[in-house]
Amino acid sequence: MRGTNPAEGRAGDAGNLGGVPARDASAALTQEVEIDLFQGPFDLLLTLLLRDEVDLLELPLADLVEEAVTPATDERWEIDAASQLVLLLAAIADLKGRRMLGEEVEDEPDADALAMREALVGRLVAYAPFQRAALWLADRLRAAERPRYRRVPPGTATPVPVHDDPARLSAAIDRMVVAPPAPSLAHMGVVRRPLPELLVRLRDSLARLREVSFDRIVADCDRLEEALTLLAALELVRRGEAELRQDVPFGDILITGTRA
Amino acid sequence: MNDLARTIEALLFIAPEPLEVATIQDITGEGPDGIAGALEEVRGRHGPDTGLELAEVAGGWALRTRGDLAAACDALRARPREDRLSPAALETLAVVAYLEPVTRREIGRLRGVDVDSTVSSLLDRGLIEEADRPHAGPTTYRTTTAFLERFGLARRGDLPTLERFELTGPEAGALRARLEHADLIAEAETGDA
Amino acid sequence: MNDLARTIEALLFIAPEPLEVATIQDITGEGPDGIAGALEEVRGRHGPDTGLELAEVAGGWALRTRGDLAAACDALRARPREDRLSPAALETLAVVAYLEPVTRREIGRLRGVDVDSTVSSLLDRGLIEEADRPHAGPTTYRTTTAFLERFGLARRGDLPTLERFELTGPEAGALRARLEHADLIAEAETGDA
Repeated sequence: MRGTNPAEGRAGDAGNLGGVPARDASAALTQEVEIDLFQGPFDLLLTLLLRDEVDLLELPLADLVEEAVTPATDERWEIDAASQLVLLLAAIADLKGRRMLGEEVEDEPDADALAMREALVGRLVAYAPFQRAALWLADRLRAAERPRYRRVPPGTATPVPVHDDPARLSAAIDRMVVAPPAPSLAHMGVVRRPLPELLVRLRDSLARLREVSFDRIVADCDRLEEALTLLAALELVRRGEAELRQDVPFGDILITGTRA
Repeated sequence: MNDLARTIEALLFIAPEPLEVATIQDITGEGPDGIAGALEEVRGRHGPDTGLELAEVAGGWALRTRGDLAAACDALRARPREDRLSPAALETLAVVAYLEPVTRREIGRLRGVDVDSTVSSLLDRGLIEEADRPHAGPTTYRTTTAFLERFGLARRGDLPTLERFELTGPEAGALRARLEHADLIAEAETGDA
Repeated sequence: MNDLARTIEALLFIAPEPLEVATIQDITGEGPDGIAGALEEVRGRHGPDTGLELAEVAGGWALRTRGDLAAACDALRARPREDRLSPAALETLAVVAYLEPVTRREIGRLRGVDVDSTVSSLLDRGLIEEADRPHAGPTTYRTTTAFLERFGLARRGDLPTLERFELTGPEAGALRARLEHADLIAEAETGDA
């Protein structure tokens, strides 16, 4: 154990087994921990976590557990202290788990929600000029609706046939039917697609269809690709771009885009 | 000019035919004397040194261009009316010309977009028309005589050959199949159906 | 008025749509400078105390009645039915007008909603149209001459700069604050989700 236990001397007799000083319940809370994100007593870490001053999602849970439960060579576990510590760690794990699943745990929005809000602000700020331009257009429309134009009565203008070049017709239809490129065989033999590519593919599908069946998109994938596609879908959920729905256990997963 | 004269001038300007004093009375609520005075004012504003004149024609009053400017007016009228075909209209017209008779749906599938407004505008301009329906299927469209005139074509189907397909007019069925195939591929590729 | 100005006035009077300077050049054989001067003369003759005005609309010049006389004009000639544009339609038009040529997807991304039906209705009304397709890319849209006419714009791009409409720092701040507020309310409402 790298941390020192300032409460060591206060250890009670109740759990004192075999003459080695044991840690009591309060000792578990004041125990120093040293992990990437934080260095200090365990109870301070808890307070910071609850106030969201330390990002729970960033918290290396495994490191924390290791730090907290690896006993110093000269210490034995006092049963109450140990169970309280386990309870605390379990609570933190539960909290983190729920955060990762996007559940609201407290009133404070999590980092993802804040990022989404910031993105929304950005979008609204970018769009605001067009909304104002629309108001300007509406004003303009009201003003322009007033004057009246003279319409030459039919028959006064001699109809003159317009001449057009028939080559424009063939050019027009030609434009529509650009010969499709020869099918590419580049993907043959490539076993897996990189995650970014799957992300792009999934996004494109969502932009087109709003709702995509997972079974359908992985229909021609091997297991590895299927797993990667699921990861890509989860990544989109994490970024707030999609939602997953599975109506029946082990049934098809429907991926719905959350962006219009 | 007073407001009555201004109003009468505006009415004369937009009237499709000579304007009767009774009509002016109805609209302005003014008596014949007031109207006569206002008409004099309008006449005064459009004197021989201007391009217009007020004339009493067929029991009514009309603003018209002055006689000495007839040549320029005729030159404007003799000009082909500006009737630019938008790219969308041209593509739609091309589809109808090569594949007629063709339904809206078929045109839409080929163009990959909704074509209702384009088809309507081509119908309005008289470049396409509804073809006879043999049985109660969906409406099909074909090009009109006005279309043939406009493009200087001798008869229906007398269209430029499509180099890309090495096809001539009568083989439109094969072309149709290939077009639809190309369309589906394009759809799958761009994902912008 | 000199003969050129008189001729141009007569042409403006009979033209069925805004008259382009190029057309006037063709007919009169006059250069752009002379035509610009003559147009000024025509404009001067139809001042605010008359029933008419000269306006630059949709890339051309048009004589038209003054706005304050609209009621009398409508009493004479039934107006085409009112065609109200929804805020969504106006915003979409604004996006197209400023960014043309622009794809549906780009419009949708900016507006943050699906724009298919709005775009279709603007197409149907002839206010936007498909722009030329570069080559098998997605369809892009641009505003039409009808749009310019309807909004009384002299030409494409005759719009205030978009910068003029941008939010100021404090306005963007207020927007952010409103959104945070809305966020908290939504959270309070959903409760212990």
